[in-house]
Amino acid sequence: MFSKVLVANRGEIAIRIIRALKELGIKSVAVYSTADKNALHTQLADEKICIGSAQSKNSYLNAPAIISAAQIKGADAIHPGYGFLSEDPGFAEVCEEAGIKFIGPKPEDIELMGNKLKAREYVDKIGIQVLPGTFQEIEDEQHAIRIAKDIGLPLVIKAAEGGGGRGIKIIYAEDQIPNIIKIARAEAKMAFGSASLYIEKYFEKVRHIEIQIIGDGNGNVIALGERECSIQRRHQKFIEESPSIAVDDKLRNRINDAAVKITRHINYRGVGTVEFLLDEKGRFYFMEMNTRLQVEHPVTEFVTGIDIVAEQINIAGGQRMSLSQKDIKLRGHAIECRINAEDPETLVPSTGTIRAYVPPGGPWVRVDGFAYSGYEVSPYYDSLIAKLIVWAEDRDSAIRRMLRALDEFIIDGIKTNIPLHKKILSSKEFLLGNISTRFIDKFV
Amino acid sequence: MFSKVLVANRGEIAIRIIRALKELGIKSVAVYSTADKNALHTQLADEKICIGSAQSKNSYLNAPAIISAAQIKGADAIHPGYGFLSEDPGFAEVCEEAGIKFIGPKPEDIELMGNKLKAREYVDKIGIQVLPGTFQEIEDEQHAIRIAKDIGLPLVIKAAEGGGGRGIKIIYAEDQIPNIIKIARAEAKMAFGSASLYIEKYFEKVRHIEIQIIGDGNGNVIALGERECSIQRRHQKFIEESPSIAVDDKLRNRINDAAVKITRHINYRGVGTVEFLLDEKGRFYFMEMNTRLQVEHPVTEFVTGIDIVAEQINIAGGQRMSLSQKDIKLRGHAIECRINAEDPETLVPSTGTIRAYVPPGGPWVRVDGFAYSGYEVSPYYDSLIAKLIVWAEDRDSAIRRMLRALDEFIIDGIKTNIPLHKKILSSKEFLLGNISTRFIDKFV
Amino acid sequence: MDVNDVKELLELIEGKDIIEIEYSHGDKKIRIVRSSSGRVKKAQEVQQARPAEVQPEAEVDTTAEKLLVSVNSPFVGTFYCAPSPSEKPFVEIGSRVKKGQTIGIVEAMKLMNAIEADADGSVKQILKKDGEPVEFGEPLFIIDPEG
Amino acid sequence: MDVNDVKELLELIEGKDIIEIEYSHGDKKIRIVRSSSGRVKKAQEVQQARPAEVQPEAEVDTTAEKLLVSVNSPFVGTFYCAPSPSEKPFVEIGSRVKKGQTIGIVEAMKLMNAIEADADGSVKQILKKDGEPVEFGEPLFIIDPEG
Repeated sequence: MFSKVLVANRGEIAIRIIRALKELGIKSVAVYSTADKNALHTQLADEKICIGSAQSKNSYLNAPAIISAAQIKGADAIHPGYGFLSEDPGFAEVCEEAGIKFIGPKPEDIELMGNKLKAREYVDKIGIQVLPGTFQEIEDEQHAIRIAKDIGLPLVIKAAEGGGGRGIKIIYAEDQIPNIIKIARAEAKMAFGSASLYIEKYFEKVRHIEIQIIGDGNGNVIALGERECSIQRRHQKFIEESPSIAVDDKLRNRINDAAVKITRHINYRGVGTVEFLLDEKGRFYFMEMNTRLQVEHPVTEFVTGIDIVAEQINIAGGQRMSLSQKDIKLRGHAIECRINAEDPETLVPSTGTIRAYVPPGGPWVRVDGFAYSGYEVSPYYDSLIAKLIVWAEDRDSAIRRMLRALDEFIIDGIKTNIPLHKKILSSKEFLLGNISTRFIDKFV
Repeated sequence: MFSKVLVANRGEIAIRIIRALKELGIKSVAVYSTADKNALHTQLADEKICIGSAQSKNSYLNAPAIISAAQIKGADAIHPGYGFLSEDPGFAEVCEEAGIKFIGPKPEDIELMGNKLKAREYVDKIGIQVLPGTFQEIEDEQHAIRIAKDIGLPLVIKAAEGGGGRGIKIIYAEDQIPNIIKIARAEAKMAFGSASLYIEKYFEKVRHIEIQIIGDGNGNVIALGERECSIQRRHQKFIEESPSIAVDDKLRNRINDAAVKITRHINYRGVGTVEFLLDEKGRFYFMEMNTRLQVEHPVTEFVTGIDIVAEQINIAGGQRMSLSQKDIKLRGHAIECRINAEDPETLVPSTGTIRAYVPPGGPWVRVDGFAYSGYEVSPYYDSLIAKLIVWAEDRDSAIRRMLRALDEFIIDGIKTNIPLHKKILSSKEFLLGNISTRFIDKFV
Repeated sequence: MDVNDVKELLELIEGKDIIEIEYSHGDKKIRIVRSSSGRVKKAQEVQQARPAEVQPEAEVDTTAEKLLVSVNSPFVGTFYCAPSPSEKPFVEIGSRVKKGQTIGIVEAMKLMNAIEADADGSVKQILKKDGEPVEFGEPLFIIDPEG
Repeated sequence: MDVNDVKELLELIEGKDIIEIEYSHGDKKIRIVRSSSGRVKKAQEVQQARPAEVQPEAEVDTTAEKLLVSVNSPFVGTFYCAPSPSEKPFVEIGSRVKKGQTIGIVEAMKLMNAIEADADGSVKQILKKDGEPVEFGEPLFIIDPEG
């Protein structure tokens, strides 16, 4: 097992990983940018090291600085968290070349799933239904129009190297195609370094259902059940829960099996999430796979009792999986609200000093955050400042518990999306579970 | 079900109850003394009312003020929490006479168990082993000496109307008896209003094992397994866990059964705790029963997944028990540390303003507290400022998680017992589970 | 003189109704300006203020030239201004009262607790209506000892 | 009195309802003006204390009469004072340097990054030992431009 791990991330996920390392008796090294000098993750780690200036590209995305930091700190592994370098196969490779274990999947698996087109092709080949759409990248406008005629409107245009809900454009009319292709190409090039685009059928009334899986690279892959992440805003997840109100035991087994089949085939090592869309008739379609720890992993932890981050670290450290599929039993219901520092109306990130920060507490309430009274929210990084997760015996109780916890949560000095969370969670539609990926539109 | 409940308590337990009420959709009324004007429980409740001055006898122990407050606020029930008026059968009666539901057991059950001598007699009669000792109160010194000769030294002298570890004197030599009896009588008279004393055998190396029970007053009583509370300081519980390392399934069933037998016989209504001492040979002896919610109820909540406070309120509201014994399955391991505002060396309560208060968070960490940055710890009430509870799949992991959480906990400006908790939890003896009620002596 | 002096002064006025302090040395000068609204806040109240805004306590204006006496409720209960619904109020605004004289009732658990004037004087304000609930410590009457 | 005093004053009034502070030194003067609205700050605003003490950044003394120049590491890596272990150090204390002259190396991932003097002057301090790890932004040398 590792003796010292460098955590190549910031914010709540850096703290989550540092907590897991501490509990496993492994020393932790925090890296930070000059903007994060006083960040909580630097205080909780055993050691810390400044790796660059505020902008991510100079620090948290600065692979040489991170590897150099790991070397001078004597870390034997790097945990990339999510975002930043977590899905960069090149980074994973450079780590291994430098003799530092990358706590994540094999580089080739990251690469396979990182290119959404290749992933579609692979999954289709092993006989799992993918979203209707193309298996080739869009050549030009005419090509796109031909595909559109083929699969029918509405369509969604995605970046092949995108993912995580970024770089998505929806097309309702054929004459939008030329323009949107242009914009999407430019955006994809800028955001992901590749202008490669592809097209899928766009479903208006579907649920986002994803399966958490863990593989040990020794042929063992297990599924930890589903998360429903249909409540999204601008294709970003907003509220996640497990289990899904739309998934019964039989369907769960089928989706679990599909996710396991996809990952077992490549002898997947590490944690990952296979994302599906589920339609009203109970049909599910592979959308993409994230080859990393997911923001919303805590809801699965709450219902399964399994510490996903500890499992991830243990597996990277060469341990065989301690779990088998029959150990996995979902109990109760968990919900996560992503608390963002943003204006709930305009979605504009809200920066400034948090004057008072009092997180909720009490039974079955979990807060994964990194703010404190006096913390300054900087404009350099994403707006997630805390994840609020609750568990209860059933969904209705979990909703009431979440509302109670949201009520208690005091964050003064900046704007947050807490009011919007309350609005959604106290709505009748949410209570009834009549949700889809378009659900949030009526609340904003 | 109730529409509005007055919470006749303060601190963390008042907040715990207010949280449960919110989650059940019941309005809450906080009462407060002038010293608690800015206390968190007054802010979290739907309504609040000042009932008297700082000293408990003028406020939290002031039954007429509390009932009057309930009346003018239109509350249909009173939750007494623990301590204060929670085990006062007279208060329970006056509530009912005033047409306000007392969320607790029937007054006669409080009375039966409140007098420890009567309770011993009752439990002995129904065939459960009680601690060796007397069933009569001590008449005079000579009587005490006769009893001492009869059951052998060391002995413990307890107040018949005491309980909860208060008013306990240990006798190692016969010539101590006259003096200690005098002191104990005076103390008992002052603390409990009765000078009545009794004698039990004192065990040097035993564990404190208690069973959480819930009864609905309709003949249904279930046991939620044991808590081990052997780590005590001056007879006050310090660290509690569930399950106990010394209790296997077979023994658990036997102790559960004993606790259920004791309470089913009186058709017990409400939550309660039956306390036993467990010796090294696996023999257990009834010590006393607490007819109220217990400070350490969260460890049971964590391993059973049952919301004890919600059950308590529902039962008082006339609902039948929603649980049956076969639903009760312990999973994993939970530990609670009581965080007190006190000098860890001298035990002297530490008062003053908390400059910075940052509670720990993350997976399976629960904090039931009431402090915040800027809160002033007053000298009027007991020194418990937070309960830190963790859960993990097994005991070793729970210990490591607790150490991690203790490490994170920042309380600046006053002294706390966190250093002592760390010392105990990182000791080899605690890890091995070689603990007894005398365990803490070697750490202080 | 250094920054610590400024700090000390700032601490001094914290929670007080001082809105301006000037302090020179050469040839001496001290200038203190007090808030005209004159609400006095005790330092510890400021310290104890908590995460959500604290409701200001009903307070008596003690900064006026004349010293007024507030009669506060010693009980939580229901305020009555007359011995019974059919009778006249104990006092009205302007009534002359003697210290110890019953001027109202707070009922708690069916017990009628007499509220007595704390000073000789005249009733300047009656702050609660008949039948209104009152908390412990809430002001019921304002008496003007010089009135 | 220097920039740090101003900084300290600014920190002092942060979150307070102070709208004016004047502070002289020659013959002393302090003037503090508070917002007339007299809003009393909430405790939470005062409680800006960081969860744990913040390590002061390695800083160069810029308050001395002479302005010194700090050369900070632009990389996280290992500091070397000489081109190779067998060679002499680039500079020693007292060495005269020209702006742009290589005065040390920070190695990161086997790449040797030259550290250049930011100004003409003399080397006043060498803050890292040969082979010592350095963070991004850590001061390596102090150069006295007038030395």
